[in-house]
Amino acid sequence: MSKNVEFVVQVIAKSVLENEAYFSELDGVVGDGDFGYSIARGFEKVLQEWDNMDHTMPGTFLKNVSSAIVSSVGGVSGSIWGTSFLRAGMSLETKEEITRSDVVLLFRAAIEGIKKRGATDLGDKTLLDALSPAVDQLEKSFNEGKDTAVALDEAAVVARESAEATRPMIAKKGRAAYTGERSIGTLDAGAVAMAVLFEAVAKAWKE
Amino acid sequence: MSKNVEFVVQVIAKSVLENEAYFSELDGVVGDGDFGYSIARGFEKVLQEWDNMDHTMPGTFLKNVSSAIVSSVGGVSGSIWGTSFLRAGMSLETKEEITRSDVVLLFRAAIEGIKKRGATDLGDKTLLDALSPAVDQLEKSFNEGKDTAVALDEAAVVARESAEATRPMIAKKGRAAYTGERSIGTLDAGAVAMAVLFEAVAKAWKE
Amino acid sequence: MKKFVNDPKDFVPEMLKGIALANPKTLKYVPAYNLIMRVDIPIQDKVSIMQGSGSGHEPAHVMAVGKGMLDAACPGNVFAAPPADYVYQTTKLVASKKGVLHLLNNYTGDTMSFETGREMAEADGIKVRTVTINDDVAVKDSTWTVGRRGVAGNFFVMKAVGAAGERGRSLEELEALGNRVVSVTRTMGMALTGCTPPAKGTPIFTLPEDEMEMGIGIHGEPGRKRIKMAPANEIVDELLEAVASDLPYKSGDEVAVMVNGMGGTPISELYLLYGYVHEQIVKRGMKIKRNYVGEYCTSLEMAGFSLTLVKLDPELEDLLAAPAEIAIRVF
Amino acid sequence: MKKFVNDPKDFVPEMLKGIALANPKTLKYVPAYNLIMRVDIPIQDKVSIMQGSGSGHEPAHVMAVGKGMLDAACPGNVFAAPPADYVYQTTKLVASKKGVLHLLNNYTGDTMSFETGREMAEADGIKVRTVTINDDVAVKDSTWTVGRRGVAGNFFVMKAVGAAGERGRSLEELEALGNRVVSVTRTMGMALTGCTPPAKGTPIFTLPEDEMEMGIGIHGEPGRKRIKMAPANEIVDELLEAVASDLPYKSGDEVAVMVNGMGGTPISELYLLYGYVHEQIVKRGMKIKRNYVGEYCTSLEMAGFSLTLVKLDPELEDLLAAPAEIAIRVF
Ligand SMILES: Nc1ncnc2c1ncn2[C@@H]1O[C@H](COP(=O)(O)OP(=O)(O)O)[C@@H](O)[C@H]1O
Ligand SMILES: Nc1ncnc2c1ncn2[C@@H]1O[C@H](COP(=O)(O)OP(=O)(O)O)[C@@H](O)[C@H]1O
Ligand SMILES: [Mg+2]
Ligand SMILES: [Mg+2]
Ligand SMILES: [Mg+2]
Ligand SMILES: [Mg+2]
Repeated sequence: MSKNVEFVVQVIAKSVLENEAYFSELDGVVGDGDFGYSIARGFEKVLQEWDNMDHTMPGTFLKNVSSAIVSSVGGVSGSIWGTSFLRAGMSLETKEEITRSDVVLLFRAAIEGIKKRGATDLGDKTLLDALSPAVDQLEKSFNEGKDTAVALDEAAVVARESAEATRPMIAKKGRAAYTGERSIGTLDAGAVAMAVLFEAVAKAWKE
Repeated sequence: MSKNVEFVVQVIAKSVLENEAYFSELDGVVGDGDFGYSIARGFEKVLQEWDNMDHTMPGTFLKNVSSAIVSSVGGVSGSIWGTSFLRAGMSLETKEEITRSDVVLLFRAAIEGIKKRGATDLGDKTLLDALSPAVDQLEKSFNEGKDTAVALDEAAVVARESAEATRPMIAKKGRAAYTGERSIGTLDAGAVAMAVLFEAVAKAWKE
Repeated sequence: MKKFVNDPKDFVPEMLKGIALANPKTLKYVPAYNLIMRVDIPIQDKVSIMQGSGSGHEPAHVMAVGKGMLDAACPGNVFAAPPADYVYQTTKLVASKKGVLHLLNNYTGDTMSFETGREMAEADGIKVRTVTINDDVAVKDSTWTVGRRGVAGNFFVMKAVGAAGERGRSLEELEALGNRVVSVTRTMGMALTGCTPPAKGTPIFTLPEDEMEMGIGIHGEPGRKRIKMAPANEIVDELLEAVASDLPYKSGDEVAVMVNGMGGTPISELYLLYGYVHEQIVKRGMKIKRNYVGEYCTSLEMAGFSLTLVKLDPELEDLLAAPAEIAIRVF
Repeated sequence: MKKFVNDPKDFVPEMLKGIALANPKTLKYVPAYNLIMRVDIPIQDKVSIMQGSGSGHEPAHVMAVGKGMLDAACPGNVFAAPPADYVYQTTKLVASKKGVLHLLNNYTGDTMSFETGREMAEADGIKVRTVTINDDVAVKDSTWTVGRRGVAGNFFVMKAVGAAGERGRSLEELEALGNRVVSVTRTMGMALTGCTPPAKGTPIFTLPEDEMEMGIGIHGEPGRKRIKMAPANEIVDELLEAVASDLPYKSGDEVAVMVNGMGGTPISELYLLYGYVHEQIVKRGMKIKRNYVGEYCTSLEMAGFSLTLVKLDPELEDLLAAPAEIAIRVF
């Protein structure tokens, strides 16, 4: 199962690099247009450092991913994404193999980390608004005994719906918050990124 | 006849102000786009000062026009147009009434002044290339005994033809000269201005 | 994109290299952490002062490093706060016995990086204090927002704290001074055009030929409202009213005034604006003791300006008048 | 037109008013002749130094007035030389027993106005000498052209002559010094965009998104050739080759280097350019004794830059290093 963690991080990294321009464009509408560039530099670093990372335990591996991001990405994304991978890694402790429930716990830990680091919660029009419901769906599908490919598909659908649902929201965090009312009617860049990444992982899993 | 001099200056002033934008546009092609603005400010001043000018003798009147221009227009146009009116005025000495031949002499004096002040001659792609042939035609028409309205019309036609003829020339004076070869194929702003002014005077004369 | 740039990824490093090469006797560039620092730092009996922020605001902050102002600046990429790791590494490099003062503009990204960087440095036993600058009156400071932004007013904090630092003040004194400057400084900016981050290659936002953006941030974040173009004096009236009524600045106050260009507005226009700003401030009965006309905190090549007022007292005025040897200079 | 302007006709006067209001202790604005002068001029035992030119090149020349540089500047409208009458009146106002030095950039319009203005002043018994600046290598100095243009290199003439003037040099000595500076100064500029004179309201010329203009003048006159956009370093290579090979500047020469912004290019890009300029000049074996990165002679809001080299000798270096109190300043 540890290989799967590396596989998913690989898919995320590739997809972030493919969508760099698109993510920045989304952030440009009411933000400052650097979201794609910022995280792309982070996952570039992740791929560069790949071979120097500790691949024995998924937990330490995820912590290494976090360090690569924190040392290369500035601002909100550096802290938010760095925290997510750090907390996810910590939640796995020293396990060498991980289960489906570990995966859910790992996501829950990341979400808690984001809430704390970002002093934010659901409804603030951030990536949380797509990530959190998607993880709920993933857990639900797992509990219903669906196999992983199907569960990932269902989570991806929810992630996309939830990302679209950020449109009517008013941004309460990040640069977009400065535009107040004017953020209404726009999609949150981070939330859309979550949808894109869940979809990418679901697709790759099948292949 | 002295009233006629004032009438012509009035027509020139009005027409310069009407064509300010157009003249600047022409100067913008290979020059710096300020020709219209510059002379417009000059003739604005002429109209402002109008009542303070000495209207007893056409010669002193034209010298007053020159001062108004020199004190309000900078650069090439200030010097060139200022010199023209100064020399024209001087050529009339203290005459109270002027004849057709005085008019020709007046233009010749202005042309000489421009050549000297501008260290230039025909073929350098300046206003001279329209003014000089137009004055030749005016003299010719006068000598053929045509009446003034007709003579002005004929001069205006030549002025226009000559202005068009500056297109193939390479600019040897003024800012346009810096573009060298690239001035070929463009009209000289000053030359076109001459055509416009001759046409305006010819038209006004008839009314 | 019409910019002087090679590989957009190298935009910031190549700029920093240029700054160091232009000031070999006074400044040093440390590529590993993207930072510019004084060659003679740390000075053990002086507090070290550093600021970090996104790039694209030059001369803020990398060109404000030098004796009498910042001891170091650690910029992130264009409009992106520096990674927490850079903040930590820079803090370690400049740390003196008297401690390190962090200056930062109030943006979520910068706050997060500096909080983390400070924690890491304190874990190494380095004394750190933080002054957060939030002079922008365009943002209403309501409970749900992230608070006011730090904009051009940061210059006055850097200058005052920098001068006091040279005079050997303690870390706590500098922290208090910095917060005092923030408390008497207010700014509002506006834009005539957007701007293009080199790595993005396209404008962050575009304004129609006949519209302008009031209450703009320094990252091209759209501002308060978009309105039709207006004569210079009317624009000044609106900004001045917003700024002056905020503190408020009252008749009799002694003030410093800054007309700050956003990067693409020529100095001729800035002085045209200053002429009317000066008259209006005098009309309001204030005494202008110091004025600043030029570029202090920009948004790349954006056309626009911001207006800053600082309420002065004798100490503050004296600190602002003190010399400083920084990269932006005329000779 | 996206500019801070009220009535375009008032653009220059309102800018000059702003300069005077920002520098009340040192500068005076005389509306009648559109001029900015030092309040303490004439000083009878000092030659008075003045420059005139079109406006739109700020800080040149009205913001270069002050102790140690110009004693007065009489600008014309944007991109139009001052009327001869302004030159005459300004000369009369600043005239001291030691005489008046006229500095001007070599453009037909300026030459005409200054010739006439000088004749009128000399008729009043004022001693006048003239230094004509023509540092632009973009214009080939062939017999039929009007000669090379004066561009950003004029800064070095103003600075050196200004410093020498404060040291009591005679009019003839200053004329000789000015010509000597011109003889060792070379510049070439380029543009990424055109610019819009306020009174015209539309750009003098426009460049396609993927093209740039090499060998541009400071009035938006189109330059030598239009070519495709290129990386910053390649642009520097072309300008440096043109400039360095002109004098020529040789290995071992001690030089001053200026990277001058055209008005719309942010300082971040200018320092990026300087970094590579510096490396290339060092590669050519020259010693960089002084560098200047910023805006010295602009074309309104044009995006672009010019590169200037000055061959130094100890006297010249010392004069450039001397202090000057002018409107463009950081504090
Ligand atoms: N306080 C926060 N907590 C969690 N996520 C946030 C917060 N602020 C912004 N975000 C997310 O980060 C995205 C913007 O990232 P980025 O552009 O890198 O930040 P910035 O440019 O504001 O530093 C937003 O789309 C949003 O999803
Ligand atoms: N040396 C010269 N002698 C006579 N006329 C000239 C000379 N140089 C330019 N001109 C005329 O002046 C016109 C440009 O005037 P203007 O734009 O005011 O000058 P500038 O902007 O170059 O100072 C040109 O179109 C040309 O007809
Ligand atoms: Mg962003
Ligand atoms: Mg012109
Ligand atoms: Mg950002
Ligand atoms: Mg002109």
